[in-house]
Amino acid sequence: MQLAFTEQQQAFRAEIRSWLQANVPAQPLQTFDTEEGFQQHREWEATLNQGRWGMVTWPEALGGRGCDLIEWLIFEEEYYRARAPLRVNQNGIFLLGPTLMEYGTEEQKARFLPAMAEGRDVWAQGWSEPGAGSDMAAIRSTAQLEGDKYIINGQKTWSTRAVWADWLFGMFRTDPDSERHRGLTFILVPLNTPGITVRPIPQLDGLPGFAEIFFDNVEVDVSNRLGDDGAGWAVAMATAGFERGLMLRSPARFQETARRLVELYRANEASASHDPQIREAVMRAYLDAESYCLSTYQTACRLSQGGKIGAESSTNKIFWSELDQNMHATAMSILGARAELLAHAPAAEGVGTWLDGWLFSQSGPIYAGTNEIQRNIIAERMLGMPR
Amino acid sequence: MQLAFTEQQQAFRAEIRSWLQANVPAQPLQTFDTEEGFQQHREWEATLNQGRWGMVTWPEALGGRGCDLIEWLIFEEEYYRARAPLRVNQNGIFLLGPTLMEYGTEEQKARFLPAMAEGRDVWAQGWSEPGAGSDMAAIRSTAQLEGDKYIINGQKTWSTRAVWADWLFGMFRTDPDSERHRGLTFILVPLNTPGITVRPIPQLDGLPGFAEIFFDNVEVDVSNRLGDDGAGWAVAMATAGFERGLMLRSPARFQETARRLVELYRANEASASHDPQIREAVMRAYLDAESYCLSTYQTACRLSQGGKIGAESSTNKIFWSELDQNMHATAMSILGARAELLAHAPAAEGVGTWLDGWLFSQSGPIYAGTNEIQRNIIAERMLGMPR
Amino acid sequence: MDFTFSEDQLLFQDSVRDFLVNEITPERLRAGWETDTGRDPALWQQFAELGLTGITVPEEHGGLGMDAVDFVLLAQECGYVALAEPLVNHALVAVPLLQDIGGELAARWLPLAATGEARIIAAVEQNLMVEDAHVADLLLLEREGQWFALEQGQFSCERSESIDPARRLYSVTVQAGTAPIVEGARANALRAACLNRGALGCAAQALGLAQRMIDLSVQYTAERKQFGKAIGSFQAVKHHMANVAVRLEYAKAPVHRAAYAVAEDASGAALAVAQAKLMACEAANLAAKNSIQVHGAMGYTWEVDLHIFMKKAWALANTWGDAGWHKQQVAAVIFADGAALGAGATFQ
Amino acid sequence: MDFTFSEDQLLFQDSVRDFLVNEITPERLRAGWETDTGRDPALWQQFAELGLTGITVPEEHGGLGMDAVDFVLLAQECGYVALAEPLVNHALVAVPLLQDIGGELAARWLPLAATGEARIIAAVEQNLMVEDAHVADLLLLEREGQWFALEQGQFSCERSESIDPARRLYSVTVQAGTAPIVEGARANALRAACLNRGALGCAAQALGLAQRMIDLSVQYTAERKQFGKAIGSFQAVKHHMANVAVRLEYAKAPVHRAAYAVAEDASGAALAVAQAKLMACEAANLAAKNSIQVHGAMGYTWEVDLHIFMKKAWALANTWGDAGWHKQQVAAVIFADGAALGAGATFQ
Repeated sequence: MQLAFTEQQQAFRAEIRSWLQANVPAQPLQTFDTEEGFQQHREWEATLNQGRWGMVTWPEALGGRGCDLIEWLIFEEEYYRARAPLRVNQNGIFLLGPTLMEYGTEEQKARFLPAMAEGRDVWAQGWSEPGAGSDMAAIRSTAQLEGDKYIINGQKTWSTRAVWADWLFGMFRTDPDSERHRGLTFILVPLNTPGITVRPIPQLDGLPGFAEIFFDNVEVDVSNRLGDDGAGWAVAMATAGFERGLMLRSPARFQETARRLVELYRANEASASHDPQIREAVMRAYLDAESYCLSTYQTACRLSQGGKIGAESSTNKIFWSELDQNMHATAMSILGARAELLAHAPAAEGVGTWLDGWLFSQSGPIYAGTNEIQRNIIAERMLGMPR
Repeated sequence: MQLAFTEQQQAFRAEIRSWLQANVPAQPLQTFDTEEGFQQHREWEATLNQGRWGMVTWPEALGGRGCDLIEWLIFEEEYYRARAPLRVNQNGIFLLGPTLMEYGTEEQKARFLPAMAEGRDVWAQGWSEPGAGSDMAAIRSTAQLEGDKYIINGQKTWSTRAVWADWLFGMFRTDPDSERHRGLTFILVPLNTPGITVRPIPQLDGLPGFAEIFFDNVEVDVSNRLGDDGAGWAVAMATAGFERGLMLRSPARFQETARRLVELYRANEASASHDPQIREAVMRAYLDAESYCLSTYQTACRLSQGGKIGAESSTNKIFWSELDQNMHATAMSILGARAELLAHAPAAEGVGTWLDGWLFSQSGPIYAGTNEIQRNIIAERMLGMPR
Repeated sequence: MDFTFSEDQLLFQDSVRDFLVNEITPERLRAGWETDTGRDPALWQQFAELGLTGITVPEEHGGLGMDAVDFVLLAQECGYVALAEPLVNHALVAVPLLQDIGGELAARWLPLAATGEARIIAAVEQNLMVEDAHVADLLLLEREGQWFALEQGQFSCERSESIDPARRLYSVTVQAGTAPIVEGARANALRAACLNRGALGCAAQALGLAQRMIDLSVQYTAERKQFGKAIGSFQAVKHHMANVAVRLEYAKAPVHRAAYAVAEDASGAALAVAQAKLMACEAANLAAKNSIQVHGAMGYTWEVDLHIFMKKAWALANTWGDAGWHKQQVAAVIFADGAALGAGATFQ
Repeated sequence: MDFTFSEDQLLFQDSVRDFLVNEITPERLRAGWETDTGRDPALWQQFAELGLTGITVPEEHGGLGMDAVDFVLLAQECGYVALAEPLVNHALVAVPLLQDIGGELAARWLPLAATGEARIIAAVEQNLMVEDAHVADLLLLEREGQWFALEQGQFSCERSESIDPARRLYSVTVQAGTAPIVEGARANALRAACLNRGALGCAAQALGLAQRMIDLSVQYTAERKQFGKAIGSFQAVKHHMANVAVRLEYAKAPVHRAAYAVAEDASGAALAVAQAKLMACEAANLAAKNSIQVHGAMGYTWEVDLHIFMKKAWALANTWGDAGWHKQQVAAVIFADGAALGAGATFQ
C-alpha cells in the first residue's frame, strides 16, 4: 500500500490541468438537451480530441493515450475541477468504443472510432423498449436478414440524447422464434435512415433529454452488425459491464458536488443552521463522496493488478445514486424559497445549477437497472440469498 | 371540533392524578422479568384494583369504571406521567378481558374476570408456535376432545411473561384434518396443569421475558373453552384486533419518552451538539410523539361517534415501533460511552432506564406481526395494491 | 374533547372534491401553463358560485362566515388536484387578514371577495416571492413591519419562473410614497397570524398532494408489468408506498389540530402550524421520492402526470417558511426552560 | 498509488481468520462470560505463538515490526469473531504508544509484549472506562494531559457492567503520588496518536462485526421458513441485507486508508480515522438493526448468537470517541476556511 501519486502521475495531472485551464470555455455551454447546446458540446468534443484528451483510455493508435485506471481517475478529477463541459458523446466513448475495440472488425473500427472521437458521430443507445424496461431479454424489435440488409421494425425508448444524435447502437431480435437472451443481434443504425422516426420525450425540466425511436422497415447494411448474428447478448453484456462500472460515474463528479455543497452551506449558514438535518447531511455528503473516491481507487488498483470486479460492483449504483440525490436534496433545503426557481430567474441568486442537478439526480436510482433491481442482485449474487 | 376537555374529563384527570400521587410506589419496582419483580407487580395490580383503577374501561359491574376512549387516554396520560409501574397483566386486562366479555359464558366471566382484575390470575398468551410465527393459521398444537376434557399436545412459544404467569389463553387445533383457519379452538389453560413444561427463553438482557410451553397430554376441562369448538379463529381475531388497536401502546408512553429525551439532550447539550443528527432526532421525537397522540385522539373521537377502525390502523404499529426505536437510539447516541452500561453500574450516571428501553424497543418492529407484514397489509388492504 | 369534523364539513368536502376532480384535470392544468396569466377567471367564477370565494367572509358581508377548520379539508382537496388558482391564499389567508385589519378597507373589499369579484392575496416579508401578485385585485403586503394594501398599479412585479410551471411568482416592489395601513406591534401580530395561515394552507395542500401521488402510483404500478408481473405486486414497490402511507396518516391530525388552533387564535398556534407543516410537507416529499421511484423512467417524463404534483409538493415545502424556519419555532418551544412537554400536555 | 494489500498481508489475514473462526466460537465466547476475568490466558498464549502479540513490536525487541496497515485486516477478523481478548488494544494501540514513549520503559516491556508475557493496555481521558484494565500487566494511562505507566497494584479498578457481557470495563484511579512519565506537549501528541489508533481499531472491528451479522442473517433467513418460503426469498428481507452490504462495502476503503494514515503518521490521520470510524460503525449499527429485524423474534433472544455481535457493535460505536466526537473532527476540517475539498484533494 502506497497512497501517493508517482512523479509520472503528477506530471500527467499537471499536463491535463494546464490544458484545461487554457481550453475550457469561459462561459458554460448550454445544456445539450437543446439543439444549440448539443452543437456546442459536439464542438467541445472536437476540441478535446484535438488535444488528444477526448478518450484518454483508448490506445494511442486510436488517438487516445492508453491511460490506465488511475490516470483516468486523475483525468476526471482535473476535468471536474476545471468545470469542463459534460460529455455529450459518453455513450460512444465509454460504452460503444470499448465494445467496438473488442468485437468490431478492423473495418468497423476504422469507420466508427475516429468519427466518434472527433465528435462527428454522436451515439445514442437503443436498449430499452416499451414494456421491457430493465428486462433487456424481453426485447421485441426485430431485424430480419434479407440478403445483405437487415430490415428493422419495432420501437426503442428512453434513448438518451437521441434527438440530435447521429447513430444508434442497439439490440434487435433477429430470430423471431427465439426467446429471452437468444436470437438477439447488436446492430449500428444511422439515425437518418429512411423509416426512422425519432419522437422526443420531454423530461422533468421539459427538455427532450431522451427519445422514442420508431423503426418502420428500416434497411441497414449487414456490415453494421457488431459481432455475430444472434450473439448480441454477449456483446451487449460487455457494454452493460462498462456502463455499470466506473467510467460513467467518476468519484470526481460527486466530490465536486460535495465541495460545492459545503460552500453553499457556509454561504447560507445563518438560515441553514436552524435545520440540524442540513449540517448533518452536508457532513455526510463529504464523507460519502470521499468514501466513494477511496473505494474507487481501491478497486482500480485491484483491477490494475489483475483483480476482477465481483458482485460487489452492484453496490456502486445504489451508493452514488443515493448520494447524488441526497446532496441535491440538501442543496434544495439550504436554498429554501429559492430552490424552485429556474437558473435564469431574476430572484434566483445563488441557485446556480442546483435545481437542474436535483432534477437530474431523480434519474439516478431509476436508470440502468432500478435500485430495487440492484438490491435484488446484491442479495442474490453477492450475499447468496435465495431467489 | 372542540379540542378541550370537558369539566367531567378534567375532574376525572384530577381524581386519578391525586390517587396516583398517593399510591405509586416511591421506589420503582423491579422488572417483572424476575420472580421478585413479578410478585411486586402482581401486588401493584391488586392495589390498582382496590382503587378501582385496574381496568378502567371495564363496566362498573365488573369492577371497572366504564371509561370511554377519551377517559382511557386521560388515565394513561396520568399513569405514565406519574411513572406508575408497567402492567404485568396487560394480556388479561386488555386482550382476554374484553374477549371474555364478548364470548364468555356468565360462569366464565364470574370465574375469570375478578381474579384477573385483582392480579390473582396473571395471563400469558399462547399464539405463536415454532415455525408458525406471525402465521397464526399454521398452528399445529392439538386439543383432542375426549368426553368433557380436551387433551392438549404440542408447543407454544414467545409467550410473554409466561414463566411466572398462572394461566394461558391460546389457540389449538381441535380438528386434526382441518387446515389454515378452520378447526381451531380457543382454550384457557391453567399453567400448573400436569403435563405442562414451561421453558424460559432469555431475551436480549438475559432475563426470561418469555417462554416456550410444552404440552404433553395436558387435560383441560371443556368448560375452559372460550366460544364454540372450531370457532377459535373468530374469537382470536377479536383479541388480535384489540392487540393491534390502541390499548397497548398509548400515546402517553411515547410522549413521556420524548419528554425525557428532550431533558436528556438538554442535560448533555455540550457534547450532543457535536452531532447535529442528535438535535434533529430529538425534535423529530417530539413531533412524532405529539402526532401519534393527536392521531390517537382523532381516532378515539371518531370511534366514540360510531366510526370504525379501518385498514389505516395498520400504520399504527409501524409508526410507534419506529418512533420508539429511534428515540432510544438517540438516547444511546447522547449517552455515548455511558450508553452500554447497566443501570446499576457505578459509572452509569444519567443512564437510568435508557438501555433497558433501547433493548425493549428492538422488539417493537418484530412482535405482533413484523413491520414487513404490516407494510404488506397497508399496501394490499389500505392502498389496494395487487397481492 | 371532540376531534372530528361535522357532517356538514365532511359533506362540503365531498362536494368540493367531486367538483375539483372533475374540473381540474391534468389536461386543464397543462393548458393553464401556456396561458398568459396561468389563471382562469371562469373557474374563479365557479368557485364564487359554490360559495368558496366567500367561505371565510363574515355573513354580514355576504360570505359563509366559516373558519380555518371548515376550510382545511377543502384546502386538502385543492392540493389533491394541484389547483393553480389562488383560492387557498384568498380564503384562508387574505380574507381573514382583511377582517383583522378591519375598518373601511375591509368593509369595501370583503363583499367583493365574497362574490369573487376580487381576488385578494396576502404576503409577508418571509415570502421571498409573492405568488399570484399579477392577478391580485387587492394585495395585502407586509414589508419590514409595515402593511400595505395595494391594487394593481400600486406595485410592480417581476416574474421569476419556477420549476412548477403552474406557479406564478413575483418579486414585488411597492410604488414609492405609498403609505402603510398598519405599523408597529399590531402589524407584527398580523404578520404572525398571516404566516400561520399561509403555512397551514401549505400543509393542508401537501396532504392532498401526497394522497394524489399515492393514488397515481398505485394505479400505475397495478397496470405496468415487468418480468411478467404487475410491478405493484413486488414487495419493494409495496413497501415504498406503505412507508408514504404511514407518514401521511400521521400528518393528518396535526394539520387538523393546527387548523383548530388557527381558528381559535390559540397561543400555541405557531407551534401547531410548524408541526403540521413539517409533518405534512415531509410526507409529501417522501411521496414524491417514492412515487417517482416506483414509476421508473416514466416518472421522469413530462408526459406522465406525476411531476405536476411532485413539483408543487417540492415548492410548498419551502413556501410560507421552509423546514428550517418551522424547526426554529419548534426548538424555541421545546428547548425552553419549563416547557410543557410529555403526556397530558398536548391539549393544555 | 497502490491501494492494495500485499500477498503476504492477505495470506496472514487468511491464516488468522481460519484460526480465529475455529477457536473463538460463540460457545467459547459464552463460556468466557462466566469466568472471573472473562479472559483466557491459554488463548493469549496461542496468539503469542502465532506472532500476533508481537506483530507491531520492532524486530530488535523480538517482534515482527509490522504496522497498522499490516494489522488492520487482522483487526477486522478480530471483529468478525467478537474477540474478547485485548489483542487490538495491545498490538494496535499500546505497543506503538510504548515505542513512541521509548526509553527504558519501552526497552523493558516491548520484549515482554512480543512474547505475550505482558498484556499492555493503553487508555486516554476520552475513554470513560478502561477496558481490560484488570488484566493489564502494564497500563499506559493518560489523565489530564499526563501519562502514567502503571502495573497492577499501582491503580485501583472499579468495574461497571456493560450490556455486552464480554466487555470488562473499569473506572481506574491512579494511586496517589504516582509520578507521570510524560507531560506537556509531547503527552498531548501521544494522546492524539493513541486516540487515532484506538478509533481505528474500533472501525476495523466494526467491519468484521457487520460482515458477521450479514453472514448470520443470510444463513438464518435461508433456513427459516414462513408462509411456506424461506424468509430470505422475500424482497423486503433481501433489501434489508442489501442495504447493509452497500454501507459496509463503502466503509472498507476508508478504514484501510485510515490505517495507512496512522502507519505513516500523516497529518490528516485524525480526519481519516474519524471518517473510517463513522462509516464503519454506522455500517455495523445498520447491520445490527436490519439483522435483528430479519431474525424476527429469534433475534431478540439470548440463545441465538446475533446479540453477541450486535452488542459489541453498539459498544464500539461509542468507544474511542462517539459519533459526535468524530463528527467534530470532520467539521473542524471541512468547514474551515481554505479547506482542501473536492476532486483531487483526497490524497493530497
